[in-house]
Amino acid sequence: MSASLEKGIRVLKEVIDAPMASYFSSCVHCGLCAEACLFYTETGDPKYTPIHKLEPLRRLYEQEYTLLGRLGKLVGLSKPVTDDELEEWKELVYNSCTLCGRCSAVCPVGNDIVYMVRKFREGMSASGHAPEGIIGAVNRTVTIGSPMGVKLPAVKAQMKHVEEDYGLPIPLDAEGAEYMVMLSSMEIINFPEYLAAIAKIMHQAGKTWTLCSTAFEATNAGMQIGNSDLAKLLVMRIVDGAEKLKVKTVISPECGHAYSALRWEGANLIGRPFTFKVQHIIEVLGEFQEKGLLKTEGFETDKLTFHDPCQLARRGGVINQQRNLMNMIAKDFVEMPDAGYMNWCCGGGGGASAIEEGEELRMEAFKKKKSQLDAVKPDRLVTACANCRIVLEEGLEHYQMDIPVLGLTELIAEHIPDQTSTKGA
Amino acid sequence: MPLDAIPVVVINTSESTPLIDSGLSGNAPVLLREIAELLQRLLTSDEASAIDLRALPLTPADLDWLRQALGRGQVVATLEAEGESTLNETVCPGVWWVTHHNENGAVASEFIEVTYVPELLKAHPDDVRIGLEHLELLISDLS
Amino acid sequence: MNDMQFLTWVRGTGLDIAVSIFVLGVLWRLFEIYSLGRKPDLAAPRSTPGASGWNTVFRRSVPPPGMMKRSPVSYIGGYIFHIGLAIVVFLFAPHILLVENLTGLSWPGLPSQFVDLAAVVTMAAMVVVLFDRINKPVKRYLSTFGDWFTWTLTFLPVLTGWMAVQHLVLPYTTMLALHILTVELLLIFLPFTKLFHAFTVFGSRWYIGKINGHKGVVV
Amino acid sequence: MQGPLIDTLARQGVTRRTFMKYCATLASMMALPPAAGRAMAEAMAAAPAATKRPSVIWLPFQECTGCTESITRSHSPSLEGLIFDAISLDYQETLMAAAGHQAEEALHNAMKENEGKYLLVIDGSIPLGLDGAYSCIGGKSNLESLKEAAKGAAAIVAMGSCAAFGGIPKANPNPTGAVSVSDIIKDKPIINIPGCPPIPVVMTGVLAHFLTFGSLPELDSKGRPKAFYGETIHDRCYRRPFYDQGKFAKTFDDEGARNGWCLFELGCKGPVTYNACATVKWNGGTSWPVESGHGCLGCSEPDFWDAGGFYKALSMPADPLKFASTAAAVGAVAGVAISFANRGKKSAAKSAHETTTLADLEK
Repeated sequence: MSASLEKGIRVLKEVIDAPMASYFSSCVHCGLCAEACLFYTETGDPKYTPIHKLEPLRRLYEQEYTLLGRLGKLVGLSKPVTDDELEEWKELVYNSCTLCGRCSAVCPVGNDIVYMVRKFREGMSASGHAPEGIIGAVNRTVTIGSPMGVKLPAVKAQMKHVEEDYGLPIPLDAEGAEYMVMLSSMEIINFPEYLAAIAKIMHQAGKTWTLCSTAFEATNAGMQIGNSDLAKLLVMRIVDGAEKLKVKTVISPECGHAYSALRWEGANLIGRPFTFKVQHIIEVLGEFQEKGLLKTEGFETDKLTFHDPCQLARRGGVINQQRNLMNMIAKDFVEMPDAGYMNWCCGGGGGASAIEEGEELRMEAFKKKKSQLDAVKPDRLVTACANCRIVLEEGLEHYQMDIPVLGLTELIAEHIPDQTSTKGA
Repeated sequence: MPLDAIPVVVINTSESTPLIDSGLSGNAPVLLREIAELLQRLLTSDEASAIDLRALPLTPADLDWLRQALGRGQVVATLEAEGESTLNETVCPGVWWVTHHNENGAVASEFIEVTYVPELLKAHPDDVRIGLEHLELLISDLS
Repeated sequence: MNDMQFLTWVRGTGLDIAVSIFVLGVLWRLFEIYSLGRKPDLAAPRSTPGASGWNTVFRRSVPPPGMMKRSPVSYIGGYIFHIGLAIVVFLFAPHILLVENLTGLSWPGLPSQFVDLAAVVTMAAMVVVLFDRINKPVKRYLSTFGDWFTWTLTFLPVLTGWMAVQHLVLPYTTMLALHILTVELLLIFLPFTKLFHAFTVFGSRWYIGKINGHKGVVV
Repeated sequence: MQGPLIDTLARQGVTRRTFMKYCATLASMMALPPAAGRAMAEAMAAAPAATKRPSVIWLPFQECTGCTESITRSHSPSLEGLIFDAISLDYQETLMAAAGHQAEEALHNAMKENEGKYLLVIDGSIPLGLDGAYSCIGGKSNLESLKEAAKGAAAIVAMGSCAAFGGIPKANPNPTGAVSVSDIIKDKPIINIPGCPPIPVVMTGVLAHFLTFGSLPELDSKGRPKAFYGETIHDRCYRRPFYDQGKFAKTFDDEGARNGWCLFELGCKGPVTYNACATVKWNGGTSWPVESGHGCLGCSEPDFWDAGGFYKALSMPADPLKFASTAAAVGAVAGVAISFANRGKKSAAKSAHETTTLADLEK
């Protein structure tokens, strides 16, 4: 119970750096970032303009780190940042921002707005202005081990099911395995097919792999709320697990933010480079496909389209692999407008889906996805992020659109020939 | 060496140069209209007037053009007074081109006068009186 | 003060002051901004062709897919007035003469009729983007005093310069002096307003290109 | 056209026609309408006889005698002499025969006899440095002489740029502390006739005006007769059409210079200089600086010597990079100082960091 404005401001003073100073000095108020943000395009409310979401941070930067800003504050021209103001900005920094990074992709002067929102959240959380929903998720992740409250026994039960159903072993804590597979709690509860798919794929590729009993949960609510200390705590569990099992590669599951947290923030959070590699499952599949380790049979014949998770594509640089994989198993794969690097967010990333009071806005913003889908009218929608999947399903239901949503890994696994029988024979 | 031999104004005289390079500013043709108006005034209200050519932005080429346009009339008068002055009627009767030179021969002032006879040509009664005295003296010498 | 003294002042003392404040301000601001530094990125880098700081410095001059359609006035108006300004500032013969006098550097200029046209087109584009700023809810919402002020600061030198060349309204001397004066105001305020993006735009683009390039993302 | 002066002239063999011609030319030079020439002739012809001529006292201060040279070399000396005949030049060091105590006596007598009525002509600036020791006449500093002579003057003519505006002696760094007449004298009408040197006919024009109309001519905001200083050199320049067409000589020996194009880019100050050179010309109307191929220096304007260089086009700045290196150094120092302060602040924030725990997320 010790969050305070003072603490928030001190944290912000820590995270303000040269890129941010350069960005704030470059903004010409052209408003193009608004055109890239689905919360603006779907509501038409200018307060959702991405750069405006950083207004208190900009003022703080100027007041703390520029001479004129200091003078301005001294003579009262520039108002100090207050608790009330930050509380007002909570909606803008969390509810209406999914850290999708589309604004950063279009800014003509090159301002990395999402980079700054991520840093602003450090101060927002330290000053007690993070939304209850995300605080709850952080709480569960830290204390129980997963944002949805999933514990190891539940994972073990899943493992047992899969082993029984598919006849493939699910290794746990196997030291020296090449791959350590992470899960997101949504996969454990909602999409158990994922674990089976991994088992089939690894088996076909002939790779050794394992789950880790102390680090099976990949999602990082600490990063979503924007608190590096807590995010570090969660990353450390994975690092400890991977180093204990001496694995070569840790596979981030179909979860966008888990990937960003582990792959790009992880080493920076713990303050040293990792001793292992981090790959998203789609990257692993792409590599297997390229090396001929992934063989599929048969094709889906209905019309499929792919929703690029922001953290995987725009923020993570994985864009071609999912397309090659789709073409491997689908005859009628169509692209939505803006697909790939400029794809529109599902509207629930960056922790937004955990904010109950933000649901109405999320559904409003989903009109963007609806229009993308309306443009191609697919029979089914494939993606590679469990959170996207949940948000997409909610949105589709809200707009009464009958389009099932699938995970790419499971879809690939469905086309892998049954190996237990061949092995047995 | 006479002063005029020193080339103080350099104007391109080559024949093939276009209008601009010939040194014309385009200000001269406008003057013709003004002169016509002054002539009209002379006829209707008997009012004489003058245009000070030095007060206008005219290039030497402009003056040449104007001189050529107005042409030479029947009357050519020369006044010897601290340098030569010429008072020439142009082809338009009533329009006079008056040029005053100083003792060095340089142009001191230049006017276009619109009048029946330039004031300067008329003899002043006082001067006429002096002339009469002179004549009477001559006559008395005769007798 | 008569117009001659005015001109003498603006091209003497006034310009000394303006250039000094400009040079001082630019250096001060650049140090102020870039000395804040940033932490090294410890994540294992992924290299992708075209993902680098330098690439982005250039790539960001082209609108990303779909954006031109969403905000044509910003892009087209922006292009025209930035390019127009560059033509007027750097390719007008007297300006080149000025740079040559100061630095000895010289380059060929454009015919003055063309520069004249560029100035008119630039002003037209600036007026259009100004109306866009007034009309568009987002731009109006973001606009502060600084936006109107810097627009005026940028517009006036073009207007007065054009009027001086065209001999409009005021005598050449006075208009020329006003032109130089408005340029001085522009120089004085540039380092301390959003106009400083003329410098930081390169740093910002480089940073975003570098930060994302580390992840192998071509931004 | 009758009166004592014209009678005098007639006796000297000057006809009325000659006088009318002179007045027409003078009016033209003064940019008066042609009709004014006649009025001038009528009035001057009636100027008072030699016995009641107005007294003129001419004091030279910190000067080069160029102004006197200019006046005495006016283009029609006999006629202009006539104008001077209409006045009584009671003290002019360069021209007068008397010297020493005799001259001083003449000066004092003239001042006493014509108190409140004489015209005081000054050429040269007044040095104020070292209590005026830079220029003294008969042991008196110029400042003292001026104050003394100005007391009884009806009006003062400041002849030349030095007397009018301080001129070359006042040029940066102004070692003698030179000032103009109008900097010292505040309670008398002052007519400035600037120029380095001024056009002689301006002086006679002012006198003619004084004799014709009984008053001083109309003055501009810098105290100069509007008739001669009403328009810029540029406005009356015969090369002006080339300026308007954008045709400029780029060097003194290029095609443009040979074609007589505008000298603006070669540093001509014509556009900002008010004087009558373009119409009156010099050396008996022979030529004038621009006609001889050189740009106007702007000598009839205040501080022309320090106006940024004679050969720099008006559009060129004087020397804007003068302080650039100093400014760069100050900017860099300021920047570095701010950087240190910022870094200090940042590391202070860092060292004060308390690791956030779950409990710290709530207020």
